[in-house]
Formats: sequence, C-alpha cells, structure tokens
Amino acid sequence: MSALTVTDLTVDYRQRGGSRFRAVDALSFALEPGQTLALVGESGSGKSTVVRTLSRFVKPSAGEILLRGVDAADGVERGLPRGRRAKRKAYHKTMQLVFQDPFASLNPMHTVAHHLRRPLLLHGGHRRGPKLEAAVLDLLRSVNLTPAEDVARKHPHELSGGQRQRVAIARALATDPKVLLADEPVSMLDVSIRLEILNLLDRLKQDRDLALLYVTHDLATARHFSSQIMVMYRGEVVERGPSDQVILHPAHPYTRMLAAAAPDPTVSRAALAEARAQRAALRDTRAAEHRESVLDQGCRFRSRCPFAMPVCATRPPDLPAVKGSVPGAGAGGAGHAARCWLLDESAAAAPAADSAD
Amino acid sequence: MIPSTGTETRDDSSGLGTDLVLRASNVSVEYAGSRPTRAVREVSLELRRGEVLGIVGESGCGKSTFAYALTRMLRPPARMTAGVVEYYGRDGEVIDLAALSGDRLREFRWNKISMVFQSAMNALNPVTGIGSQMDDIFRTHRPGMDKAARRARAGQLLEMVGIDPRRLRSFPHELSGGMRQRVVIAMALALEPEIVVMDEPTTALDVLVQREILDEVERLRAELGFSVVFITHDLALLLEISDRLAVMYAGQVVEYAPAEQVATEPLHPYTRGLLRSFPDLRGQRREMHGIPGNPPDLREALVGCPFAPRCESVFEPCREITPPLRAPAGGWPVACHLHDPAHDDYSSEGGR
Amino acid sequence: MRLRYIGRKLGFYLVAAWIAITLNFFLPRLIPGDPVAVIISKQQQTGTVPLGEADQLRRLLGLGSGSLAGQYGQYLNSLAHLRFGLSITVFPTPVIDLVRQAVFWTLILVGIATLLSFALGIALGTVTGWKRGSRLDAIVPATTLLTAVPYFWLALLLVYLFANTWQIFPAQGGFDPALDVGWNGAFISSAIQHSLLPAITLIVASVGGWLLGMRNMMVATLAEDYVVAAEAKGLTPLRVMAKYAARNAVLPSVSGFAVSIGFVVTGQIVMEQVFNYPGVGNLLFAAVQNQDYPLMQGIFLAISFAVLGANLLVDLLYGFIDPRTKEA
Amino acid sequence: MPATVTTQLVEAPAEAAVRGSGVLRTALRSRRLIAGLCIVGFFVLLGVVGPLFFGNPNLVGTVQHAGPSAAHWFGTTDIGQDVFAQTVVGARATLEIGAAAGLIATVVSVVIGIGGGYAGGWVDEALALLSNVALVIPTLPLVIVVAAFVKNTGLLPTVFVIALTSWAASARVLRGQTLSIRNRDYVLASKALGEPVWRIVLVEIMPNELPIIVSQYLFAMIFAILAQAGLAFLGLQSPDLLTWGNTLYFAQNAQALSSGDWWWFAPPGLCIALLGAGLALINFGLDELLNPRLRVYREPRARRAARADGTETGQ
Repeated sequence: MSALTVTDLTVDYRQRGGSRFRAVDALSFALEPGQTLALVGESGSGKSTVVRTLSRFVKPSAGEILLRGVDAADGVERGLPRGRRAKRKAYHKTMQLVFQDPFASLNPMHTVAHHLRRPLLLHGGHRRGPKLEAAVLDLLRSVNLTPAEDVARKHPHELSGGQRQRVAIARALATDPKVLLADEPVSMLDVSIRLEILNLLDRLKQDRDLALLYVTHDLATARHFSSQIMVMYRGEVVERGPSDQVILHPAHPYTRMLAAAAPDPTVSRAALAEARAQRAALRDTRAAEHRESVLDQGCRFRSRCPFAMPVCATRPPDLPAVKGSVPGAGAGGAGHAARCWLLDESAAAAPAADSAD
Repeated sequence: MIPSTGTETRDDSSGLGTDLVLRASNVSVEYAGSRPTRAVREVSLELRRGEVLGIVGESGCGKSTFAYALTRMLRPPARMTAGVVEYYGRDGEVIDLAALSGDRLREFRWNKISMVFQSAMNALNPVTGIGSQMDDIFRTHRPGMDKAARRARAGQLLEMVGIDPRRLRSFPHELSGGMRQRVVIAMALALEPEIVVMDEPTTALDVLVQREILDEVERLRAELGFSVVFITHDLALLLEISDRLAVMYAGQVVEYAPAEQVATEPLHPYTRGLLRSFPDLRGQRREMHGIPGNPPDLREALVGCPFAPRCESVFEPCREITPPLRAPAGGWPVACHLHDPAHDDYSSEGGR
Repeated sequence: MRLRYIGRKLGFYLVAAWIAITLNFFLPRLIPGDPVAVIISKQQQTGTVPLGEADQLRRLLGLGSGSLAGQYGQYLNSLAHLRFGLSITVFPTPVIDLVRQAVFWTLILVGIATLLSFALGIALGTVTGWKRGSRLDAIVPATTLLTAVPYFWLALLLVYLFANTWQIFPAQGGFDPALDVGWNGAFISSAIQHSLLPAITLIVASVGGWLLGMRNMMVATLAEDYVVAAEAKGLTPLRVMAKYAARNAVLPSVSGFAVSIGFVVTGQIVMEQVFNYPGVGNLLFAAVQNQDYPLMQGIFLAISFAVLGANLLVDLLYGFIDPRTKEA
Repeated sequence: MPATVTTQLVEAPAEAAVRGSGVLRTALRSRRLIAGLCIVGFFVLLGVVGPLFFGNPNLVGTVQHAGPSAAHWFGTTDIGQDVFAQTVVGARATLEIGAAAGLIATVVSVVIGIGGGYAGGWVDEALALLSNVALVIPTLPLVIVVAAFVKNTGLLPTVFVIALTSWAASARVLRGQTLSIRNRDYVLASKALGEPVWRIVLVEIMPNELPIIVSQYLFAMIFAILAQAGLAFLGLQSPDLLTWGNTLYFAQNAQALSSGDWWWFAPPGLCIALLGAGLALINFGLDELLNPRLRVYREPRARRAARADGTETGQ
C-alpha cells in the first residue's frame, strides 16, 4: 500500500476581485515507504501549494488525498478513530513536514526542548516527567545534535541554521510519522552544510521507512537524493519519471532548459560560450517581458518554449497519454512521461534538437 | 574625467586587459561592539580591466562587507580599520578611495564603480517610477543632458537589457523579479562605469531567469567592456562566469586562483569541500558529503588556521600558526600549510 | 485600480458616518427621566417655546412615536433637514446656527495649525532621522516630554507667560469684541492676532508626535537597500534624503493620520476652554454646563463629520502618494 | 543630553533581543529605557508611599495664595491648601486611573486584535471594521457627551469610559501583527502537529506579541491619564476625586491664571507631562531593543572628532 496517494488534486486561490487562480491543476502521485519522490519546480510552479494542501493549511477544490489508504477528507474511514478531531489528529501524526526557513520555523520565544515536547505530548502518548525529557534527548541525538542536554536548553537564536533545521527535523519525527514532506529543506542553508542535512533526511528515511516528498528547485540534489522526479510548471506536472531518466534524458523542453541552466564547473570555456550563444538564439527576438507572460489556454510553457508550434495553443495531452513513450528513452525509461506536443506522434514532427548539452 | 554618454565601442573589449583597474591592499573591516567583529581581515585583491573577479564564501565570511568597503559604502558600526583601495583610470590617474570625500566621492560613485544589489525589489525605491529613478542618475552626474536626452538614454538602457522602454513609467511593484533585476542592471550601466560590483545579483531568482540574467551580463560585458566583481555563495556558478576567483573564509581570502583551474584542482581544503558540496547534475551517483561544523565566531581572536576545526586534512601547525596567503611554486596564492614547503614532511601524508 | 481604492474608502467612511449618526441616536436614552420634558422646562425658563418644538425635539432625539425603527426614521429625517432643534444655552437660536459658527472658528484654527504642525514635524523628523547619531538626537527626549503635555496645560502656561506676564498676545476670545464682526481688515487682523496663541499651543503640543514618528521611520528607512543604493549612485544627499528616504518614511505618518487627528481635536476641545475661543470646544463645554442636549448632539455630529472628512481626504491623498495602493 | 548608545551588531536578529542575558545588558545600556523606568518608578513610589505622609491634602489653611516656600514647597491655593500635598496625593488616583483604564483598553484590544487576526474570515473583517470605525470617530467629544448625559463622576465609570474609547488603535496594530505571525512557519508547524487553537494563540502567538502589547499598554496609560485630566479640567469628574487633572480644574476655576498663582497649575501639569514622557521613553527604549533597525550607532567621541564632517558614508 502506498503511504500517500494523491489523485487529481486541484487547488484554487481566490484573488482580489473574485477571480480564481489555479495554483495546482489535477495533480496525481503516490509516495512509497522508504522512497523519496522529488517535486521540482520554480517559484510559482505550485510546489509549495502542494505541501500546504497536504498539510491541510489550504483546502483543495478537488481531488482525493489517501493517507495509508484512508481518505484525508471526510468520507470513508477505516481503522482511524472516530470524530473529526480525532481523525485530524491521526492525520497530523502520520504526516509531518519540514519547512524551508529554519529561522522562521522555530518559535523564537521557546526552547528547543519545548518544540520537541509538544509533539511527544500530543501524539507520543507521553506524560510530563523524566521519560518525556529522555525522549526529547533521544530525538536530538537521532538528528546528531549533541550534547543533547545543552541543545535542549537553548533558544533557536542560539543555534546555527543547520542546527535549527535539525531541530525542525527532530520535531517532525517526534510524532513517528509515515510520510514526511520536506519543503526546500536546505535552500536557506549555507552550501557547505546542505548535503549533511540531506544525508540526514536520507538516512532517517531508510531507518524509519519514511515516505519522503522532497520539494526543491535544485535538479542536482533532486537527482541524487530521490528515486523519482516530478517536474512542475505553473500548477501542472510537465514531466515525471525515474530521476536518472528525467535528468539525463529530459523530454520536456522546460526540463531541458532547467537542466541546461544548472552550472556545470567541468565544462570548458568554449563549450560555455557556445551554450550561451545557443540559448541566446533560442530566446530569439522575444522581449524578456514577453517570455514571462502567462497564457490562459494551451501549453503553459509556450511563451518561453524555444520549440513552440501552432499546436501548442491547444492543451497538450495529459500525462498518462504519453506514458513511457518518451522517444529515445531506452531501457529504464519505464514510467518516464512528459506532457508536450513534441512527444505526441500525431502532432507535427518534433525537432530533435536537444538543448540540454 | 567623466566619460561621454555615447555608446562608443571600446577598443580593448575583445580580450582581457592585463592592466589593473582596482587594487585593494590589506583591507580590514570591523563592526564596532562590546566585542568588535573583525569581519574582513587583511584582504588584498586586484581587479583587472575587463575581467570578472569572483568572490565566493558562505554567509558571514565577509564577502559582502568587503564589497561595501571597495565601494566606500560601509556605514557605522562597520568601519574600514586598515588597508588601501586604489582605482586606476584609463588615462593613468590613480585615485585613493579613502581620500575621496564630499562631492568628489559622489562624482566618483556610479561614474567609476556601480553596484547591483542582492535584492532588486529592495534596491528600487518603491514609491517612484523606474524612469524617475534612472533620471536621478543623469540629473546628478550629467547635468548637461536635457530632459529629452535623459529620457532617450534611459529608454535605450532598458532596451539594452531587454525591457520595453515604455516600462519607464512603471513602478517597481509592477515588474516581476527578473525584470526588476534587469532594471537594476540597466541602472548600474547607466554611466558606463569601469567596474560593476554585483552582490549576489541572481540569488533570489529562479534558475531560468538567473541564467538569462547571467547571459545578459556576459553579453553586455563583451559589448561595453566593464570589469565585474561578482559576489556569491554559489561556487559552481562562479567557476563558470568568473576569470579569477577568491574564496573567502572567516574574513580572509584562503584561495585566489584562476577559475578554470580551481574547478579541477582546488588547493585549499575549504575550496575542495565547497566544490564537493555541489553535486554534479549529470555525474556518477556518489557518496555526498559537505563540510561538517560551523565557521568560527569572528568576535574571538583566531589562533592558527580558522578552518582547522572543520578541516579533514588538519595537521600539527594548523592549530597554532595562521597560514599566510602565499603562492606555492607554479601555483596560485593559497592560505594553507599543506602547500607551504616548510611543512612538506607533514603535507605529504596529511594531504588528500 | 485606483477607482476601486477610492470606492472602498468612500464606503468605509459612509459606514463610519452611519455609525456616528446611530450612536447619536442612542445617546439621549442615557438621560434619566423624560429628556424632552427636561429640555422644554429648561427652555421655558429662558423664553417662550415655539409651538411644536416638543414634537420636533422628540423626533430629533430619536424619541418620537412608534417603534424603534419608526423613531430612527424620524430621527434620520430630522437630520436630513438639518433640524437640530433650538439651543438652551442661547435660547432660542437654532442649534445648527450655533454649530455652524463655532465649526468655522475651530476648523480654520485646527486646520491651519495641523497643516503647519505636520509640515514642521515631518521636516524636523526628516532632518533628525537623517542626522541620526549626531547631537540632534538630544531632541528626542525633549520632544517626548512635549508629546505628553496636556494641551490645555500648555495653553495655561503660554497664556500665563505670553498674555498675562509679557502681554504679547491677547489672552481671551477669538477676536476683539469691540469690533464689528465681518470681512473687514480690522476684524480679520484681530481674529488672526487672537488665533496666534491657540495655534502656537496646538503646534507645539502636536509637533512632537509627528517629529518622533517621522524620525523613527527615517532611521528605519535609511537602512533600506534603496537608500543605500541611492547613496552608492552618488546622488546628492538632499535628493537621497528627500526623494528616497523621506518620501517612503512619511507614508506611515500619513496612514496613521486618523490616530493623530483624534488627539489634536481632543486637545483642541479642552484647550478652547482656556482661551475662551469661540469654537466647538467652548460651545460643547457651554452645552454640557447648561445640559443643552440638542446642542451637544449637534456638536458631536459636527465634530464627527469634520474628523471623518479630514480622514477621508488624507486617505485619498495616501492613495496618490503610494502607488502600491492600487493593488491592495 | 546625549541619547541612546546601543552598539550591538545591526544584523542581530530581533528575536535575539527577546531572551537571554545579552538582552539585559543591552537594556541597561539604553539610556532612554533607564530614564523612563526611573521617572515612572519615581511616580509609582510617590503614588504608593506619598499619601501616607499627608493626612488630608484638601485641608484648608490660613496661608492663601502663597508662592513656594519652605513651609509650602509648591505654595498654597486660594483657600490655603498645600499644593505639594495635593500633587503628591494626586499621583495615586492619577496612576490608578491610568493603569486600570490602560489595562482594560489593552485587554479589549488583545481580544479584538489578536482574536480577530487569528480567526480570519468574516469575524476578522467585522472586528477590523469595528476597530477602524472606533478609530476615526472622535472619542473625547463622545466621552464628554456621554459623561454629561450619564453624569458619572466616580472612579470606575471614568476608567471604563476612557478604556472603551481608546482600544482601537492598539487593536489595529495587534491585528496586523497577528496576521503576519499566524502565517509564520512555526505557527504552521504547530498546526501541523494538531495543537488546539487556544494553545496556538496563547502559547505560540501571544508571547511573540508581548513587547507590542506592553508598548500599547504604556500608550494606553498615557492616553488615559491625559483623557482623565481633560475630563477633570472640564469639570466632568467628581470633585472628591483627587487627581492632577482635578487640581488643574480647581486652579482654573479659582482664576489661578489671572491672579498669577502659577505654582498652583504648574506642578500637576508638569507631573502629567513627566509621567507621560517617562512612559513614552520606556516605549522608545523597548522599541530600539526589539527593532534592531531603529538602533542608532553612535561613534565614540574621539573618532567622531577625528572625522570632520560626515564624509564616511557620503552623507
């Protein structure tokens, strides 16, 4: 059984003046225990809204969220305690999250110990006393914060960014969750400690058989720390598949551009200059402003897409329609899919240009 | 002294000039306090005409403070306690920045050195239009230009960075993040300065926009021939765009190297660690690890190498003797005992 | 759109005005006994009460016949025709005439003094904020003391010093009673002379609030990137100070105008008592002493509408000096 | 008088100021805070201890209209009462009214501001509209009219009337702050843990607004003292109540001004101003402590002298 199954999740935000803005559009995915799924996207892609919706800060306008086979919304319930409050509590126990900004996710007024005691009291069946304190210290040790006794007494401002993020992770683990949502857990941290935090998450995932959703804008760590990748653009998934497949053989022009934009220190100067010239040519004569504009119908990426064709003005086929049909995907391409007219045999012959390299 | 505002082409914009345009020697900056923070410690760097000098380091390493010192923008409680910053004009004039004051300092600013700030949203006055803010620059520095000329030039600058000149009438909040950063860059180039200091200019932007902006900067540099001091925490990015780079740690430069070579054979263990912290997008899957520990408190007196507590190659002299920034034979300056011939007997075993 | 902003503001002030009117409707219910009988008997002590005045009064006080809604309707109708009844204090002058006169004096005094005080406070606040850390910081504790001084006490002090001891200004009234009231030079110059001391009191007492608020915002704004950037651009200090720092720092002072104007009006009302100034404060005081309920109601409404109007004007002005309000 | 000297690093996070031993050190270095605390402390002491030394300050004496002397420090009134005694004893009721009305106003503003801000939706909209309307409708005229209608004169009605007309500005500030805090990650984290709402509001949000609540309380206290003085001056307070405002009322009524008895009306007003300034100074001190952006760095005198004319940053 998947730890979390999301089907056709749609989230709309009400804007001033009554109009609606679709932040997430019919998103479906599943999280498996012991596996990491990376959700990659830029700001405005809707990836944070996904996390907020799964954490129940935002109400979805459509779609189904099944947490260990149980509907998160009111409806079918099996094995969960009765009553809305109890159900909500069970949900929160099972799913926890780690925030992006460790400077904002800990309450400046409270000690580290307070942050860890609360989930233990709420969900761990603990009572105040020495046992609780021991559990707090255990949690701190499990995220390599030692000496735990000292750290527990401190206030957030006395800790470094990395240490704070470890506390935030410990807090999320305190309820002994099955699903962990990590919303850009390292993007606010110093470069040199990012990998340590990601390694910690990876180890905890394995030790505790967690289903991990790793939300990020960084393709490189997404590839190295997850087995599957979903790429989101303006509210919809444009490409998904095994991480090596998606990164090494990107099918959607957006993923290709993302991959090409990532700095690569090993490439020579000449190659860099060439890539730059290529990008400039692809950007052609369109003004920067034009490239950033939002289009209502059709492919949402087409204003920036170097391969945009007339057919792009109509909506590209949904993901399942091209499942596993990425041209040239070869072996290991199973489950690799992209939402683009270029990959649709019935559409105009796709230019084979691969701007990624 | 003031360059003309026309778009004349520079004869030496094609290749890297080897002559100096800015030299900082032994610059130290302190933040006053009950225990003063020595944020920048005797940093010496040179900027050549037309090159991109990268300064990389993590938060609190002093890179931004150093940039502010270069541009005479330090404000109390920060103060430059030692060192000299000299500007070398094309016509052979040498200006000691510390000696400038009042109107001469104002005249020097933006004409010779301009800046691109980290957050474009915050670097633009939110309540006045883009055009009016560009106009201020010309009004102050080019009193000879009439209104129409200023307007035309401002429009031209916007076009240069790929923005519709009609946007002059817009307010900052009406533009997207990438557009705002383009406007800020256009402003930085308004007076065709010799040097543009860029402090994390793309950190807040999305990957694609970041790439576009960097391409734009590269193109403009080729066209206009200015030098860039590029400050960022993103070493991978810097390796790609800079000619030479300085790695800063705990207020000091620990490695000062040609960018192309440092990518493949970094000398300082900190640089190595930083490089390793950027996983290669397409490379082999491997064991990932960063640099354990935290940087030192700059309010404390530092004994020995400041990186020693986090260093994987630490050996005897590191904890007592502060390594000087010195170039080993055939190499580039690095502040590490591993590359000091005096400690050869250790470094052979303690090295990588 | 800016139109929407204006519409929203207008809507809000309509609601506020309606609430003020409704409060006024309920006030007479606080009077023990039959207020109309009380008022009529008081009026009868001073002169002949015209026929139908009792009914008129009843409607106006919201105590007309029928249900509460009916009473409310009658009350609104009276208001719409500006029928506030007859004053007891100056019987049988209609309340509306008294209020009209008093409002004229107060509005001009408070209006001019507030504009001057705002301009002065913002200018001084800009400079002291700009020169933060210099000797000018000493102005802060001194001004703090000034902001906590009761207006009327400052008035007492100034009258004692400048009218009684040194006799530079006239101490009492709004004009020389020996002169003919009208638009003639002698009267106007007398009126100006009489308004100087109240105006100075008002300015001295209220300038500190503007100054301190502006100074603090300046200090905070000077740390903003756009100010640092403006300095890096080599712009002249005057331009950086005015166009970049002060232009932004002044916004909270403008948006917080409602709180401040409340203070000023409050202070003014009590202060007029000291000067015996022929404004609404003095009239209100007279009304209170004579238990002149119709006059009190009229004055309360007049002051409310004046303050609401001033706030609306400032809010609309804010819409123009902050381009971001279009989005909000 | 040279003002604040706070030399902490500018980029120190605001939260850092909330707790820890460093705060106390910084606080002690804020001269404004110290001065304010001293002034307010002095008056509180006066209010608590003062009345014990004077039996009945309204006792009529034989020395009338006398200026300050050794026997009567602040002189005497027209009926020979000792102004010094009245001022000292008046401190108590003045402070009581200020403290009580300030407290009630603050409690109301906390409930409406924080409650509405956290609840969101139409509850918030309604409460925000209520505060905004209460803010723009001039309150003192209303209070005067109400006072005249009800003829209340006692201490308690005064406290309530003042409190109920002065909560709005504070509620607006607290609402704004709550709107910002309630979407901070640590509040979301508590929600994600399934914390009950009351705990989120009281334990996670409220403590972070404590400095603002304290500051609003101090402002409410200043307002209440000023409002009471104004009401008393207009004769809308019981003459039995002995506050500084009442003393001023009697002075005005007895033509102290025209007869030149400045010592009669000067001390009570000065006391109000001083107490108000003390409270405001505490506020400024707290503000600087909690908002690093407001901290002004002052150079040591020697260095300032060496640097002739502010050229360091090109000002």
